[in-house]
Amino acid sequence: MSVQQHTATTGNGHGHAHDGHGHHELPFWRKYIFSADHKVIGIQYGVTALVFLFFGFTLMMLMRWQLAYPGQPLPVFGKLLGETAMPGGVMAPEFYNQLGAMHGTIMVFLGVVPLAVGGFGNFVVPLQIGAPDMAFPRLNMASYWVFLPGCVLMVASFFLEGGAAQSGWTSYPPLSDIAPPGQTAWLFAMVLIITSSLLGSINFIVTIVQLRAKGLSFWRLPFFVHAQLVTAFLLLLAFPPLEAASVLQIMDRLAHTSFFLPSGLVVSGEPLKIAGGGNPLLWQHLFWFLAHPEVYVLILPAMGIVAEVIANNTRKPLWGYRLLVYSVVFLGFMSFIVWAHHMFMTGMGTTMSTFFQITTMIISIPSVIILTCFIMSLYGGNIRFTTPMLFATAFLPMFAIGGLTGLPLGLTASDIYLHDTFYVIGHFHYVVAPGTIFGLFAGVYYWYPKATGRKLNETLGKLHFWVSFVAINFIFMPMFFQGMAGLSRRLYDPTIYAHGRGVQALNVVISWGAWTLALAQIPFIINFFMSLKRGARVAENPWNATTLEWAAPSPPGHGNFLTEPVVYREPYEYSVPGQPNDYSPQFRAEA
Amino acid sequence: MDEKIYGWWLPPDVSVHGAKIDQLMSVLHWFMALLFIGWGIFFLYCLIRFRARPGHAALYTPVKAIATKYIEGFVLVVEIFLLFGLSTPVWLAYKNNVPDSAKALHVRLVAEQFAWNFQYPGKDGKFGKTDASFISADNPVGLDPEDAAGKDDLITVNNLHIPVGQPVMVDISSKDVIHSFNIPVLRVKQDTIPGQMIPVWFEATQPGHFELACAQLCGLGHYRMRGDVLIDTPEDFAKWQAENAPPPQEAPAAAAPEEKK
Amino acid sequence: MSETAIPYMVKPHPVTGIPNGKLGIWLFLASEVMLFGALFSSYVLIRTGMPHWPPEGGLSSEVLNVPLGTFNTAVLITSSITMVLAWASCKMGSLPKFRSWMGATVFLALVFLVVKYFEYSDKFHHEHFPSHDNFYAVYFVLTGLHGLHIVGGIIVNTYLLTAGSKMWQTDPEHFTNRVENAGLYWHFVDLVWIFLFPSLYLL
Amino acid sequence: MAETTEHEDVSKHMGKYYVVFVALLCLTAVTVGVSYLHLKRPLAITVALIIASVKAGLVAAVFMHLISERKVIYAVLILTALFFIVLLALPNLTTFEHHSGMPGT
Repeated sequence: MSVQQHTATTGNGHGHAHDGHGHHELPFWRKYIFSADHKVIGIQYGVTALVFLFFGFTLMMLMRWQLAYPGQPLPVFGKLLGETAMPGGVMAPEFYNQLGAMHGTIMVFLGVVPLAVGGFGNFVVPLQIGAPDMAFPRLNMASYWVFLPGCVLMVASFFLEGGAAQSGWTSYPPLSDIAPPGQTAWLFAMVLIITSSLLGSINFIVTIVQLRAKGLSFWRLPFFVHAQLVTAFLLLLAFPPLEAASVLQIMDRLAHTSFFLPSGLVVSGEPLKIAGGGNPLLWQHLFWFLAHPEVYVLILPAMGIVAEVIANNTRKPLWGYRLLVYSVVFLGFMSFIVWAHHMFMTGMGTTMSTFFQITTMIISIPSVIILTCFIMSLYGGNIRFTTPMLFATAFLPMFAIGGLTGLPLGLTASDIYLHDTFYVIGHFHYVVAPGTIFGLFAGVYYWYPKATGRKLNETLGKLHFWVSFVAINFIFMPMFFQGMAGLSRRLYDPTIYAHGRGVQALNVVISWGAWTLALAQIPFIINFFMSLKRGARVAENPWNATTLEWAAPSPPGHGNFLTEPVVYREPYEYSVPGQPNDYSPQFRAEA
Repeated sequence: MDEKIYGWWLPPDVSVHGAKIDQLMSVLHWFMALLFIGWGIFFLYCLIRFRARPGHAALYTPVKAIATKYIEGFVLVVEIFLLFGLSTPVWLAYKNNVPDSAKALHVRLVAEQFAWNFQYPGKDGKFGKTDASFISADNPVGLDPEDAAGKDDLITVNNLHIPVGQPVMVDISSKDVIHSFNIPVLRVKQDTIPGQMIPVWFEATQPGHFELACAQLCGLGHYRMRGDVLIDTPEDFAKWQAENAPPPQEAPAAAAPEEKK
Repeated sequence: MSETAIPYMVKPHPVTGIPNGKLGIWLFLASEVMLFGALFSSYVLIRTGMPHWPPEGGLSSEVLNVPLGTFNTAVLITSSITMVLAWASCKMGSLPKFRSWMGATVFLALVFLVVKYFEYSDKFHHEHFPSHDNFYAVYFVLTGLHGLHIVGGIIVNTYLLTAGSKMWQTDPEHFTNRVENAGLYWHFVDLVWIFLFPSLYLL
Repeated sequence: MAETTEHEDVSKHMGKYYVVFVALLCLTAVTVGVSYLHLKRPLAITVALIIASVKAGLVAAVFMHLISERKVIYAVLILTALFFIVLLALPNLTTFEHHSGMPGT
């Protein structure tokens, strides 16, 4: 629990120089299943997360049928899901709410964060800082093996009586306190996932602080590492309050305490037999204390990836590298004191709402600076439009839309109208779907050669990108109009309302956009598996990049580097005048 | 209900305070569009002008971009203006300049899964005492049968009648979970928090038949937690109140002082 | 075994001046601060929202057993100093002394749990379960979670006392670091109790 | 802890550890004693928290060696302390204003 079990070294324990590759072959289960190697764990996290991203996406596609064609039976699949969930092939409202809650939870906690932090963080960070592994390899393994049962429990909760959690991914009490047992499973799964994240974040911080290669000072770190460091601090300090809140909600549900339940509740005509005296808003404070920094946990690693890909494909140093670093640090810091803008409509007093409104506006400034730095990095470049670069480029306008539409939501007066409408859905999906997930796809295409020694197919990659890019905008852009029309979120049947009927045509557009987006993932899946065997073989540095991970073999063996890497210069020395190549890697001694 | 008034943008505004919110929304969206289009043009220019091609090379030295500082400065100034010039004053005015309580129509709302229960004070202008222990199928707000002030109280379900031109103050609460009281055309939204009574106010400017929606997930019936908002002329409203007033009864006990948070 | 050699597992990093484990344990304690911080925050929020604390009237010190709580505070403080002495014995190169002090620490931790058991069973005997009211809910959650931390400490310390102490023969410095880290955790558990005791029992 | 001459170092500190131990026991007695005076709530809370903070400070500074720790650990703890204060203050301030400052209640 407290003392890390880190008998990492062979008997003598003090070794600095690593002695190349393993002398003894480990048995299969130690090498690929219960492995302590950061690369294997990174890939385990990455693949698990990709599976959950597609699973969470599938849940959403089911919901989109109900939204586009409310009350009509879903062809083929409707029958398969059983009579409780879809009586006569028509979705039940309870099932719709389960899908909604689980879509949010799975995408955020089982998809994006594990891919961005567990996957890319684990695989890339030690390589980029020239470390042989993470600081605590066994702790790293433990982190994954705590995470996975959490995921299994989360998904298995669909089979409980009453189904999975159905109180939204935010699980606001009292609704969640009185919900069916699926909610308890949700809470226990969250405790496991949070614990796993905490173990991971400790590992990341120690690794980045202690294990950097010789010459790799903080101002020589790739931007991705800076982003991961800030992310790790967010996870470390913001997650425990949600763990505490989960414990309190578990107590409310199992021990019948009243932390979130006030006195005098009457549920379906029956007075609730509880002591009362609690406060439902307490949960919201603790939840959003995590969940707002969580937004930056999602976006910062993606920004890091985009920075790497942009520098590599514009063949010039990142514009304003230090400014970028200051911005992410400031962003991380501020993200702790803006959370209550999610609670403007709970009857907050004017002083506190004004305070949170001001901090919310302040936090938009570093985002503007980051975007400016990225776009100025394009200026004067020699831009290669490889597949990772296409995804990274698309990240910029998508993130811009997501950021701009945050303005009306962060301002209290306009939030009165837009709060909890589809405008909110559009806003944060622009940040996390075509924003973060595109950034993560850029990472998959960019580092796949490092992980497998083979490149992904560019034609399939470009097909994947273009169809996804067009489809995803057909999904999220109409949501702003639905939100402006006043349509509430989380409605099983929006056509109940006159203003919902006014924008129902858009729901059909959105749903078809979603299904097209699903089709667009087929080339990616084919590409991902086919390239394992058939992709073009690559050497250490297929992208002519400058950062340390490209000094290791592709794929890197145990211990990562053949010789201990030494760093000689800044991370993005591209197109240095007077050099024969347009890239001067950090690890090359000659200028 | 007139369906044609609902399109792909803001529905009509029939409230006194809503115009300022709409103005803020319009300024905001023009600003956002301007910024995005200007930024997008520069973005596309960069992508085309600096694409890789034979004979083209990247610039190592960073460009001195004074313009970006001006643009960032401009964004900052506009944000400060939006914050302190538009949003905060509108919010503070709405939250603090509550209309004179004596002139307003007072209504209480007790939300439940999945209905809106309104309590009108009736002729005496006093709400009858309520308590959770009295709640039953035909007493949805838990009106104390012993309380004289409650004898003339009018209870409606999913039906909010209000007059034009008179401020309405609704004290909202919930008996089970969190709901959110949302009338798009009146630009009103307020979460109903169980255990708390939170006041909201609005004043309608024209009569009509509109909708009340629940904006916060409250369970499987969240989607159908719909109410009708009927804005009447003052005369029609008075008539409605008179017609629906409960029949007078003997009032046995004196009214206990009202409990307020 | 062919696990990779990680630098600074035992020797301190030349710049930060500490080995990996020590930074790791402090980061872990930082997250623990936020965990208990959230619980304390909830306690304040719930308590200030209630007209009376405890809700049934009276004083916390009349509801909870102050002598037992005081005794337990003294037990934990004593276990902290025995932990320090266990670590100091390692530093001074004496495994037998380490064994006795660490044994004392584990013993005192068990005493704490036994006293806690009597307190709990007394409450349960009077039908004062967490569901009784929010006073008991807060009391049981905060002390329960703290108790779980004590259990965790007992497991770690027992490991260091028994199987873990084999490392003394091969790598005494590494072993001493582990004892130090376990000690940091143990003092933190003591420190949490130092705040829990007055806020639950006395105020 | 310096690597060299560590034996002397530790034995020199032993006296300090015992002094702190006794001080902690005394402060525990004081805080329990004060609680029997039944001071007014705000005063009682202030006194109890001050004593608890002094005790916690002693444990952290001497037993956990925070008094002579490395910069990187100070940095982590300052950051944590800051967010700890935020976590304690903002939800309670918001709730307090919510209950006291609403117009019309």
